[in-house]
Amino acid sequence: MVKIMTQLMTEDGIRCDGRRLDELRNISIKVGVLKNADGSAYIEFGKNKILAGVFGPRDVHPKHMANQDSGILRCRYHMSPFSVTERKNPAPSRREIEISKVIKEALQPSVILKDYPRTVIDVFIEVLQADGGSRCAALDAASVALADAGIPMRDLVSACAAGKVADRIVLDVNNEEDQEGQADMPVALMPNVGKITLLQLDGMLKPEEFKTCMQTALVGCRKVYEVQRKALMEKYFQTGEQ
Amino acid sequence: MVKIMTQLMTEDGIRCDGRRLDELRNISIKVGVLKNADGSAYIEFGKNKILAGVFGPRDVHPKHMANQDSGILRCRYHMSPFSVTERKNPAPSRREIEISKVIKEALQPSVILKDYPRTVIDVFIEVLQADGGSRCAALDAASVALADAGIPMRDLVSACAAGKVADRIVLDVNNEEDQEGQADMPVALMPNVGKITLLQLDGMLKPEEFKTCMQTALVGCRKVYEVQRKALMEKYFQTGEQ
Amino acid sequence: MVKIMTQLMTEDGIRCDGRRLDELRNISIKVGVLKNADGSAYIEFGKNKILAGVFGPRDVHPKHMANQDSGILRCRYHMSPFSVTERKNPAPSRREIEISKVIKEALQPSVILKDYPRTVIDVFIEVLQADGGSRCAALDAASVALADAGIPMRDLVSACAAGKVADRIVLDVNNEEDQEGQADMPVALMPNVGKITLLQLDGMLKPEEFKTCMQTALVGCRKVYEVQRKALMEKYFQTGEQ
Amino acid sequence: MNSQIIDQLKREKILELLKTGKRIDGRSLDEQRALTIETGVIPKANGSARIKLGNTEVITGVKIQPDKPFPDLGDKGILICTAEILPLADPNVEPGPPNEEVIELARVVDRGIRETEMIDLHQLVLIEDKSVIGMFIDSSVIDSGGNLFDACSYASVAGILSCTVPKYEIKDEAPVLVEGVTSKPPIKTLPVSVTMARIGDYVVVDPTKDEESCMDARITITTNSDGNICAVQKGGSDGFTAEQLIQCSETALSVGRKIRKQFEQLK
Amino acid sequence: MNSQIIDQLKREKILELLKTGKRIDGRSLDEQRALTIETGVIPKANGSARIKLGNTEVITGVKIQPDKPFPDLGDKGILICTAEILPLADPNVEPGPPNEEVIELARVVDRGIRETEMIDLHQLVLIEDKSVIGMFIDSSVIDSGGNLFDACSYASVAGILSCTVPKYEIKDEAPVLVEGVTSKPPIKTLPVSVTMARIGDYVVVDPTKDEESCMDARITITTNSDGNICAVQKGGSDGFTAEQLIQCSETALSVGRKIRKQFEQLK
Amino acid sequence: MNSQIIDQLKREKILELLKTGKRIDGRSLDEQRALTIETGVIPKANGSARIKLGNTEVITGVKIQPDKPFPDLGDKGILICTAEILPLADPNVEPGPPNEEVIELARVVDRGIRETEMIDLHQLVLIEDKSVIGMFIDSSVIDSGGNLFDACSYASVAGILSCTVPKYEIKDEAPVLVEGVTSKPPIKTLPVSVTMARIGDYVVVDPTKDEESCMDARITITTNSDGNICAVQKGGSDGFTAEQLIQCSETALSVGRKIRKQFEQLK
Repeated sequence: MVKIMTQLMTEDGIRCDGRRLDELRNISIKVGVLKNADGSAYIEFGKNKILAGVFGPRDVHPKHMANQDSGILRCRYHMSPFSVTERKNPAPSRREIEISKVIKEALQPSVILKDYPRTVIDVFIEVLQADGGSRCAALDAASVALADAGIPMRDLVSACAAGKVADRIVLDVNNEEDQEGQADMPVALMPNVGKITLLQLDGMLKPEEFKTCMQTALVGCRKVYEVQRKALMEKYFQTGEQ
Repeated sequence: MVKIMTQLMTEDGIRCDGRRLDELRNISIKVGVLKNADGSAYIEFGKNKILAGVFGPRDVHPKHMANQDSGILRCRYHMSPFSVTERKNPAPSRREIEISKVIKEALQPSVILKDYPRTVIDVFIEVLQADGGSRCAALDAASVALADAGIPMRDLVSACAAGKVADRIVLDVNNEEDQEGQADMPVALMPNVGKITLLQLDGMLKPEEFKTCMQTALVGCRKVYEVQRKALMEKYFQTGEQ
Repeated sequence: MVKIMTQLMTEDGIRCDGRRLDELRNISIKVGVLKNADGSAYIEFGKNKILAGVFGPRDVHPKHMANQDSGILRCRYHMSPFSVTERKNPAPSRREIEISKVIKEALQPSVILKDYPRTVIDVFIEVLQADGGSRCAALDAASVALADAGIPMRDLVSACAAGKVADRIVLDVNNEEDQEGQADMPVALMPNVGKITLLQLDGMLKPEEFKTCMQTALVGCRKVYEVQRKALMEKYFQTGEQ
Repeated sequence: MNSQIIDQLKREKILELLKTGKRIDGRSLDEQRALTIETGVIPKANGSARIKLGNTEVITGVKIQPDKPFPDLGDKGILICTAEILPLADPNVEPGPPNEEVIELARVVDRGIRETEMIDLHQLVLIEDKSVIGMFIDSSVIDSGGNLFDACSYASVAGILSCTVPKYEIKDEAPVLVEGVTSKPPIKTLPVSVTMARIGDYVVVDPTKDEESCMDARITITTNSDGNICAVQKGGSDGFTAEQLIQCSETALSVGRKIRKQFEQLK
Repeated sequence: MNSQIIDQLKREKILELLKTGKRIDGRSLDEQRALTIETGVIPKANGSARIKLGNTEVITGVKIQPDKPFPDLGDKGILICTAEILPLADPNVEPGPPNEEVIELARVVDRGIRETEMIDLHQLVLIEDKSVIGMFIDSSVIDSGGNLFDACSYASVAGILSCTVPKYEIKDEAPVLVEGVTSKPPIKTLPVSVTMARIGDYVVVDPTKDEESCMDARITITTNSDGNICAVQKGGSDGFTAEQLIQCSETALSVGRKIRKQFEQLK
Repeated sequence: MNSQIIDQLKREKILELLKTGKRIDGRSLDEQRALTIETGVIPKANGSARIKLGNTEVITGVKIQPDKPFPDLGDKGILICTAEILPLADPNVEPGPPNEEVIELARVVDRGIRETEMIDLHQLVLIEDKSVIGMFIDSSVIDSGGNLFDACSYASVAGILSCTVPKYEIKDEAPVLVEGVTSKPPIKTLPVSVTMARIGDYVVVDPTKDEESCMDARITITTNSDGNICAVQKGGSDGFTAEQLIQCSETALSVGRKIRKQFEQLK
């Protein structure tokens, strides 16, 4: 087996896809792209292409899962068979189940569930094409889709990863950097509330690097927030809908 | 891998099993062959050997599947592990699930479900030995088993395939003809009502052939109907039961 | 593949692990080893290391499984992945499902279920390390755990296997004897009531040997009973609890 | 609930009769129902049988095909017996993966044939450690009238006895079918399973569905042609005394001899 | 229940319009909704398409990778079409293993492409009996607005037409990717699936979700470029007359020709 | 519902104490419960440990056996950590396939050991791309008293440290066990997982089951012997501030050093 090692960074800090250390990939978000879902969003984040659809609040099935005092939030993160290099089995993997859980817990603080006892809000995420940082991009789309569905929210959730590549802290790790780099840290932030609702790390960071990396990711989250906000504004104010 | 190609037809239209173009295989149907089922039938159709058993109308489990305004019909088509050349895994395949659905939808127009709200009629079909046309033979047995169970019906459902073999339209495709031939078209008919309740096609037919093939199959269905009728008569009138 | 055949018995009836024909392996039972379970026991029986935990009587889920006139008993016998030589898949095998059933039916006569309609008593057994006779050892622990949970019982259930090795009837078959020997017969007894609640046999016994083997096993069951009794006494009388 | 009351009434009626030495269907306590065996019913299978034991009816098909041996068992062919209760056989059976009852049924049938060593598995080896003959004996209960253990066992044994084993040659380390050459399977002994039910103080052979619905406990004992006891399985929610079980082992031998004569005629 | 009443009212309204030769959305009975096709939407896949058929939207990705051939089919490559309805496409779809509707959908889409022999599978063989090229055509419904059969079929065909097939060389009996060399897939014909619904005495082409909710029966007919009829699937809880079905086969051919022109532009 | 009220009351009580710098069980906020480690408890396994962390108890067994490497990872052995919560460990756990909580638990334990690079997987290769040593580290929670993440991680690390790795020779391209020769596994560093819970404005180390039932959010941080932070997992239905998380990372390092000393004694 021959592995072609990409050079991940030039000496003057230019990354393998041409970005600077603190530069995000291109992001575009479209709101309200699905007709059947109560709310929806489509995000392109680097090479990630991800759809999110929201249904609810609606009745819970099976009923014994309902909560008398509050609504519940469910989340399914799923990758299309064609979204990755080798065709993926369509049945949800353990990885997808874990990511579904951390995304749910990252969205939960932003959603005001108390107002809808005995109901469920379902968030369905489909990764059509996967790149580094797909869970962050998925979260970004899901939060916008929740807003599009008219769910009352305390804040948006904005997510972005930082990492360590060629011994330097970089914003928004891409696929090659994720696979060949030294650390990947996905972070989700409620930008106005100032709460971090997702934090994971795979890799190896010195304590100082850990702090820098987190701060770098948070700067990225705030940039993503602007894109989310703009996408929602476009739908709800410029096109004049509702 | 060496495949021995059978000659599927002689020049004067005699088929590999000695039949003429418009000739059915031998069919025999026995009614009321099972003691536990509310109705049952056993069919031998060529080399097909198939049992059908009917239960109901009875309570639906789980209850949320019940329909307040009408009974429901369920159908399971299943092949025994020893029914085919290579031992078959006993878990239902996707093919068996699809055939279960088309058989259910072929029987449904014949059954008066409105009279039994909140109940289910279960049709269980077991293919003990499979030959070409097993879904048609299964339908023929299932319809007789429904009648044997005393379910109110608008008509019987009579099924038979036609197809294209060696460029000619033939009635009642057998296993070799199904595998080496050019088209297989299973058809189910409610003979008195004149409704076609199952139609499938795999193969390649010119528009004219499509018509001829369907008409050929319908002639076969009417012949099958006579066998079904005779089998029911034998049980209910000659043996004096009920 | 080279198999090293152990000599299973010396000419003067000493077995491969040094025991005499009618000698049990070392047994030790600890009662009340788990904090969350309502009752529990840990048994070491030869190289078997088995935990049993009991919950209940408690509400049945799903509800339709409840019995209006009586409590029900459920049992799960499960082997840890590391309990056997080759790592075992953690999903329950058909063998484990069958053993769960025979253990449940062996315990059932000892438990007074009539007093707890609409409830369930759950017995969970985990084989941490398996040796010959693990189902008997599991039963011994489970019966003690039921007593520890305060479930009203007619008697304990005491289990032990006998078998045929090198043409002789032996008590308490170990792993090598089970695999290379001629017969293995697990037996469970309610010692005071005198009822045999489990009997299985794999192997080949002449009718006379069948009787001897069963009687040998019953003697073993009575010895096991003393160990079970002592373990319960130690918890409930020497330590002064309850 | 309703059905529990009915089972209770059935039990009272059955026990009343048993006190006078009789059973509902007129049999004596140690009498089996009539067993009819028909073989060759599935011509596409390598062996097959359809048996009736009273109201219980089972079809067994045997498929024989080359296979890889199990690890560490490279000197033996493969023998696998399965059993399932078709949903058309019983109003209470639901389609779906096998539950614990069906798993027990299949495993007890399998053990009866395996532990008696009915088939000489060493003769089913094509290349040691690499290629062997596999025999799959699949039983389907098509009408459920009690005592499925014995019914499935009899159908399996009859299916095996009716088998013709195809011949395989080894070419380039792979087995290739030799057309038109077959042999009988290497039979060493004839296993007979006998199931008994305890109802109160009485033990009855070959229980019907009604008897099973109110029995206290069940025992299945399989013996071989030499009069050995080779497999036992106790079931049901109560127990037996030692004396009852020894009596059962003797009954299994004597009843087994009659059934074995029926098997002998199939050889 | 509620929804049954609504379906009943819908049906009355729809039938009333049909009597005057009209449909709710203004189409004539044999008119399809607008079909828009975009290809190359998933650059990481070997082929892909996103299609809209009215309010129905489907994304298909094609993955091509070396595989072992099916036993007894060593002279053919592998072609597998799947379909799933994403839970975000429809409020009534629940996540989980595919139910009978989805299995039928996937199998009908697959058969349409297989039976027309769209792809010359013999050209996908690398070493006969050992190594072939496998094409996996996976369709995901992302918005469900009726007639998923045709929508998934069109997306699959468009996905295949957009494919570039990588080249593989054989080294030491194993296929090795040759970087930078690709070809078009070996297309023999263009299958077009046309689905019709019977509502009362009327048959409408390309039913919407509303029309499907009150239809009596459904028929899907797939034709190829030579005007042959290659695959048919009847669905729904009622039937058709023979005359209706023959009429349907003619409609499938004529409507199919228009769609096929759209496909031609993708070649 | 009832249990929600109780959780609410618990939370009030716990918060009241936290305001005074105390916890229900008397610990300070950054204090772990006593950890006891016993190794070699499953002699039939290649390594094993039984650990208690307060009321939580876990047994880990390690099985080592030759395996095929993962594709594209032919220069590395296989390391798989699993975790399950036995139904006897907790009245709320039901038997069956693992739910999302258990899957997260297993994956976080696995990542902690994998990302710290505890084991030099390159040393577990027998023949590159063909045959490697696989280590299966299976943890079973037998008593559930809170903080299963750390408990399973500690049991897994202790199990690995207690391992003896059998020696395999290659014969005819297949690995063959060399009896009686073993070695220690190639350990590079000692991972320590430290889990903290936020309850209101307070962050506590090593939460009990009661503390978990009313916590707002959870964070698990795994560090290695060199003081690097290697794996992090946030959980729970609320979040943390950046300051809290940086504080947590420092706590993870300082608490980790104490636990690591206990591991050092097992080497």
